[in-house]
Amino acid sequence: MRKIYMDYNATTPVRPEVLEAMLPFYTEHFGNPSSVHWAGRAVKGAIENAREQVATLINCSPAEIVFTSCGSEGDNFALKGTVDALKEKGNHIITTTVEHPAVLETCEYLEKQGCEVTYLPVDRDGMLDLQELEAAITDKTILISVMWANNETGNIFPIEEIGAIARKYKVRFHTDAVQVVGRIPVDMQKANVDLAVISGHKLGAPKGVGAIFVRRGTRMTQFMHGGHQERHRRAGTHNVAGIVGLGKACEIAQQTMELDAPRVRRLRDKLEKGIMEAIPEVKLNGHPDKRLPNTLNVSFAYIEGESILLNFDMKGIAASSGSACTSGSLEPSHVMCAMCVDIVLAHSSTRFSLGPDNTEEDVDYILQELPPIVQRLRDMSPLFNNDARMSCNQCRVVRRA
Amino acid sequence: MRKIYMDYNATTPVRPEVLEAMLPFYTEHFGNPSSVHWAGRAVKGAIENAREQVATLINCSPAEIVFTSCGSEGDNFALKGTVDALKEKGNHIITTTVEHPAVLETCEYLEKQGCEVTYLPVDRDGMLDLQELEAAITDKTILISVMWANNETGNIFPIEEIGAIARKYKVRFHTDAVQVVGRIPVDMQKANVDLAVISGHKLGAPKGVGAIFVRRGTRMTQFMHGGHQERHRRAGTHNVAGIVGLGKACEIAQQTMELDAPRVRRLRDKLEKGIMEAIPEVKLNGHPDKRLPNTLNVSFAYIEGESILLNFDMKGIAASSGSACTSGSLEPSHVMCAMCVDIVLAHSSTRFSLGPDNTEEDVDYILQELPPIVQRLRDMSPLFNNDARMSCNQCRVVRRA
Amino acid sequence: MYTDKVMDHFSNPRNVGEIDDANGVGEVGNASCGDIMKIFLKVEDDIIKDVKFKTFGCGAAIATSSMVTEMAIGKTLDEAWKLSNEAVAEALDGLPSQKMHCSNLAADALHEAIKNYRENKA
Amino acid sequence: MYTDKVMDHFSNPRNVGEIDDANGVGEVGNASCGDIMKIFLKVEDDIIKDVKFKTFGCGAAIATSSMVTEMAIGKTLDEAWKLSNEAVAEALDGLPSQKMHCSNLAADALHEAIKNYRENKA
Ligand SMILES: Cc1ncc(COP(=O)(O)O)c(C=O)c1O
Ligand SMILES: Cc1ncc(COP(=O)(O)O)c(C=O)c1O
Repeated sequence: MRKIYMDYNATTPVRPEVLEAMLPFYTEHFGNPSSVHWAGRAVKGAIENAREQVATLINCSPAEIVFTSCGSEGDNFALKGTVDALKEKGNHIITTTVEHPAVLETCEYLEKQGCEVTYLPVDRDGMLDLQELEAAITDKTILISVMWANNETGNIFPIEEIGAIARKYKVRFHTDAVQVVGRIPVDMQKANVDLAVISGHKLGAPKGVGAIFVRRGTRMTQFMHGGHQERHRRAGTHNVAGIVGLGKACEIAQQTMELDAPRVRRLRDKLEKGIMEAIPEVKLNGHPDKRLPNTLNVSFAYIEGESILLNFDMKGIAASSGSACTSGSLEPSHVMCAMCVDIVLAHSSTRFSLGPDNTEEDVDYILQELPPIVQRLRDMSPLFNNDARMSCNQCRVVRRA
Repeated sequence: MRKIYMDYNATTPVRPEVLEAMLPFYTEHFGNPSSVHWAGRAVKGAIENAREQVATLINCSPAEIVFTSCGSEGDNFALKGTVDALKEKGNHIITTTVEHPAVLETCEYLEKQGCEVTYLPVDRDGMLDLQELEAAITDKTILISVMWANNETGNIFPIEEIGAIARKYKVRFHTDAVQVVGRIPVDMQKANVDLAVISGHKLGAPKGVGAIFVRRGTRMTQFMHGGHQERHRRAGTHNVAGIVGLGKACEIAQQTMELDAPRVRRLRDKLEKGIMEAIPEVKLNGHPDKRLPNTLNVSFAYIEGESILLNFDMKGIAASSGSACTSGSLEPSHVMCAMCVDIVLAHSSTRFSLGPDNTEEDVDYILQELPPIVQRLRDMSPLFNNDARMSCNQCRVVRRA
Repeated sequence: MYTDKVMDHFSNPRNVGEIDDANGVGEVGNASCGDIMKIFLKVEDDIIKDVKFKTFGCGAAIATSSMVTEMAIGKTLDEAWKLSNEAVAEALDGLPSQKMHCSNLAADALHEAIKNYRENKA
Repeated sequence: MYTDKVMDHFSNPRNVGEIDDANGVGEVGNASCGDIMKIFLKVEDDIIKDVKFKTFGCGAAIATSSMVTEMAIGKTLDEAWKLSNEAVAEALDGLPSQKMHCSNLAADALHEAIKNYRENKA
């Protein structure tokens, strides 16, 4: 059966050149980079080389890159490391209602530890009101944490403008850049961010490796205590092969992004247009334009996400959903709820996220298979041809400013 | 040049069968195990299979295994997760002066957060006084953390007896089992431990993956907040290939340990005997018997560790040292200091840690190359043939009970 | 994740639809948890002659709905009343544990429909 | 980690040993940081005719000791006095940054030996 992967925001295959670069570090070059001997020496240079590759892609100094085990670790480190280091200064964090759980759940934990957290709402397009953000800053504010792009909708937030506000009030600024690095150009010099989190498996590197940009002079309490690795900023023996893979993936992204992004955008736009034309009562979730070129999130009214995905799966199509059934919790996507998407539509939300391996034929195939699937599920649904309307009030309520 | 790796306590090469088991998970089976579709499904089973392989090796239930990114993460999780979860109960931790930095530095951090930590001293052989341990328990004690085997000396601590004491006083017991799992049999049912930490790269799995045994019913605050992975005990997209590798390495260890351990012990004993016979003024560091079968730590009086290692390295021999120059800090090994090893001897300490790939010829080669190296460095040393004696009082002072 | 039986009932659900002259209708679930099941009964002489369903929900919700209609058809009301959610899950060779409370409500919907029939009759 | 020059001086150190009739001896470092360097001078007519060293320490400590003896030999005391630790490191094509304070003390040891010579003479 034909297999079409359109879930690149969930994870990506490791690029063949990346795997090739990694392989020697499992066998011949297996040493511990902290070791003095040949086995360690061979490896240390590889790590510093990867550090430069990552730094080049995001335009910062290699000394500002700390390798981690994943994006979630980066977000935990950014938030907890800041709260501890700046506890004399204040205890207030500003973030948004649409962050990844790695930020949101960490914030909820920090609230229990005595932090005050402002969760900024978003509008129906999923965008922030920057005046509201500025107004939320108090003299106790130690951190603003706003993701660069949202994983569910692909919405891109105005990081440079938020950075300018943060700079104006001398508040530290962290951005979860997991969904942008390697997909669209990012520049740590232009964006006034102090901390930015990267995850390898979103850009063709393996799972289990990530990095965090820590601007020079940004005081952080260690998150992982122990050995002196990463200049005493992150303990634990280096995931050498993973780090080499992340470096290589950044190097490749640097070279291919310029051509890949417009190509992927064209495919995504074709898919979006095709769905809207072929199927009635479909809602676009997210901002029409300010979006990653690869992401399309739509709700097919009256039918539930997991059953859509299962039907897709039977046709070899891999996508994802904001339905509770696929979220690992009992509520549908908090991002849909924050955008005040009707609760049934939230359960119906379906994300297609494309990558460099997708083709025109993939899009054509989906556009051919999709309409009968939606129709069949709608015919089965008690909500279709029914006037009952649901409201958004049952969503998980995240505390707001 | 001949290359002999005798630094298995630092890290190990990935076993070929392990790498082979991992490879499909970078390419065909690259999915995110949290996904509903084919790409996710293929992977979820692999993770659960690995969980069983780990559980089988240490004799626990698969549900008691949580995958992590390294041994250091496991230790951070064990300590910080306990302190937060049990803060209503008390704030006192008992550990030893010879733990790995992942435990010691975490304890030092926790002291700053208001914990009281008792660092139990060791005797000149590096062993604990269990009466002293028992006497240190107060009604505020929430955790005893004692490593199963020491990474520098190989000393094995009486975990079952310590577990019995912990059980008697109803105190939680964590053990850093990084150096034992896969080397000697361990049994979570017999050992009364509540938490035990494993690191993949010490047993032929890759760097960047580990696991922690969390006995059923052990209340822990999450260390890594975010997604619902690992039944909400550890957020972050699974390092699928790494986890599969860890599982496979555990399966192999299960099969080969019984034959490997005595063979490695025979080689280690031959090396030990050979060195003692060939070179005068060599001190054994650690307990003569209660030691891992693969570890030999000796100090060659009057000469410094890094220069020994560099000379070894020129002969292709990879070993490690407790010298300050190789520890990443300004002091020599805290383990040597805790054992009250003379400071010059601490700087001279040299660790050979063997693995299943080492051969009789490796040992013969080292025994042939070693004496002239030591002699040459001694001839260069101002301490050799000199009566000046150094004392231990300049070592880093770790606070004691 | 799902057994072959679940996938069979999910991809080829039996008895989908409505019964225009149903004399018992039951609905359970709510939109917030993402599962709504509606069961239509045609009862004659205390025997379930026909049963149909409409379901908004995940794979488990659709499969259990389909299975419960197959199990109920031809049964007396008293027999059908004894059908439990667990029995439905078992007939499907089991469900993933996280699906056991939210999406395994088809027998409840059947019970509601029987209740509704009895109320209509009373 | 180390440059080729460091490794050359480490593996083939020049002027190792003691001078029995040295007229200037200097020692720096201490055991706790793991580096002890001892320099022996034979000075004639204010010129360093011979110089030898003994060092307990890491690769950098041994290489800088060796290098400083090469640099000092034949120099007048005033010239030798101007030799700095940095100059020694530079002559070795540099040292790793973490080695710059602790193990780069060979010029200090030379200065101590010159001081000692001058004190002996005074
Ligand atoms: C005893 C012990 N604990 C913890 C660790 C840390 O493990 P990792 O390097 O995987 O973080 C090590 C090894 O480095 C160790 O030897
Ligand atoms: C926006 C965002 N932040 C953080 C993460 C967490 O990254 P990881 O899975 O590497 O922990 C993800 C992906 O899962 C993400 O999409």
